[in-house]
Amino acid sequence: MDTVLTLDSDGHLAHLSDWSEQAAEQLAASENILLSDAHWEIIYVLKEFHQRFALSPPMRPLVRYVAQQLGKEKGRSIYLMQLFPPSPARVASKIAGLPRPENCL
Amino acid sequence: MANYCIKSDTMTQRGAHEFCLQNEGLNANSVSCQTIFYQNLLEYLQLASVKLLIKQIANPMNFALLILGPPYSTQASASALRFARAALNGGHSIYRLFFYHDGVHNASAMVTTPQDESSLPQQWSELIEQHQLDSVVCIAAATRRGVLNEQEAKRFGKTGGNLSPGHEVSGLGQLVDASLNADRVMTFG
Amino acid sequence: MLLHTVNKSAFNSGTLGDCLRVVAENDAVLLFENGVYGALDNSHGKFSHREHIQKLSASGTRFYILQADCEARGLDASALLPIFTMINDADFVTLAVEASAIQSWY
Amino acid sequence: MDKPAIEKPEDRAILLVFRHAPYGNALAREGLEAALACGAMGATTNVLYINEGVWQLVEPQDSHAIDCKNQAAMASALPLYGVEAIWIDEDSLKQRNLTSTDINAGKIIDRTQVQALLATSQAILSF
Repeated sequence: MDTVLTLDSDGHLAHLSDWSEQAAEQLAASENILLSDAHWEIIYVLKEFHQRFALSPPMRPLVRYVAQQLGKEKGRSIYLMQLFPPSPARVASKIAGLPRPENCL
Repeated sequence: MANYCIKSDTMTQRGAHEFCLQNEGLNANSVSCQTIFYQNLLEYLQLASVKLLIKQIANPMNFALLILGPPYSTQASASALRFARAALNGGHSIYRLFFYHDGVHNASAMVTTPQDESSLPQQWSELIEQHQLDSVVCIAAATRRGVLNEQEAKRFGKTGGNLSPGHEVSGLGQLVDASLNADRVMTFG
Repeated sequence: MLLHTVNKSAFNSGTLGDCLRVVAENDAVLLFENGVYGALDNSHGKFSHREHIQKLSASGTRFYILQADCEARGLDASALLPIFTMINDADFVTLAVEASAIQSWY
Repeated sequence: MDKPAIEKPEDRAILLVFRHAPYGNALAREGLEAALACGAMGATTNVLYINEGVWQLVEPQDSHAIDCKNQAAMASALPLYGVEAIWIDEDSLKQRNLTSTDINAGKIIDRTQVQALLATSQAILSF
């Protein structure tokens, strides 16, 4: 059974500490995404990015970082687009329980 | 006799010409508050049979101003305002005002001053209105400091927006764009 | 040519010194706001940048000071290093136009 | 967030000059965010750490207790955002008795190189 998550008006977690793998599945469902191993791999890379740089990455740095961590095949925007449509940086950070990338770009 | 400045489309035409019109039978409201394309302007003036005084500026520049200082706490905002006025009076254009860091407080409509002192946020709004300037307040910096437009206020569940007229809230991309496309970038911190 | 602007007083900030250290021969330096105190002729010791300014001036750097900020603070032109040219807001704009870029030291 | 790179004039570079220490005020943090935005949008970007700004690069930093984001950690993301040209003023390091082993990134340049960097930049954003 789904736990009730507190979300902000954009559907991101209001409290990042609420994140769990179960929460991620719920957040993914709200984006019509069923999480596969390929998704989880990216989600954990994103969490690591946030842990390491204290930032929620927009597309370009995300692609670069995925390429560094998981190899060039996966570090491509088309690959991320297939997993987290329509806007991988926004959708994936939501599911990974990162702050909403600031509207700065 | 009032002078009205009309700019060509500064967004697409670099080094835009500035025109000074002498106010002869010209409806001030119809020209002072909108940007008119160079071509359309000439056609319009022909139709209106207005005597046109064109002042060609030797070296017209498009300035971008990055304003980091809050109103009153430091002089930075007042200095930037004086610079902007002097640039416009000298026939130059302002590509964009970008309010960032504590500068976002210059866009707060809540700022209130005694009758014998001028309100910097109000003066900025008036300058923006008068010259139809592009003014951007960084959304991230402003949100952190409690300067929000109606839409953002609603989104974050706050009681109401407090953004002064004339400003737009947008991202740092607008600063990057201004840095790449304005002729000169000035920081006022 | 770069335009450097300095708006902090030399008496409580290293900003003017930081600026002068990297100013190049054909650059221009404008003191405004509290920066105008850095142009005083009679300052002494660690607060005085007179020698540095004179040396730079001799090699071609131009020095300006904003009139409105001097007047507001009661600084008379006679109290300032003669190297400084007093300018108004319109001249400030002209300097920015002439410069390839503007570095603001604050 | 996923906007394509903007159009830009050829050979136009943005220089961000970081002159303030981290944490004491938001200039360091917000300057860095501006640099990250420049990089993320594909602008040719240079970053110069000079004067008090060099403290931003000192490692290790642990800003947990003062409830701030780790400035050095954020700065280390610059290359991922496409900002590779990171310069540090040598004199500023010396004045503070810092050496290359105290800082986490960038290339140390002397006064003449700082002057050249300023002279060749068309847009300077000072933080």
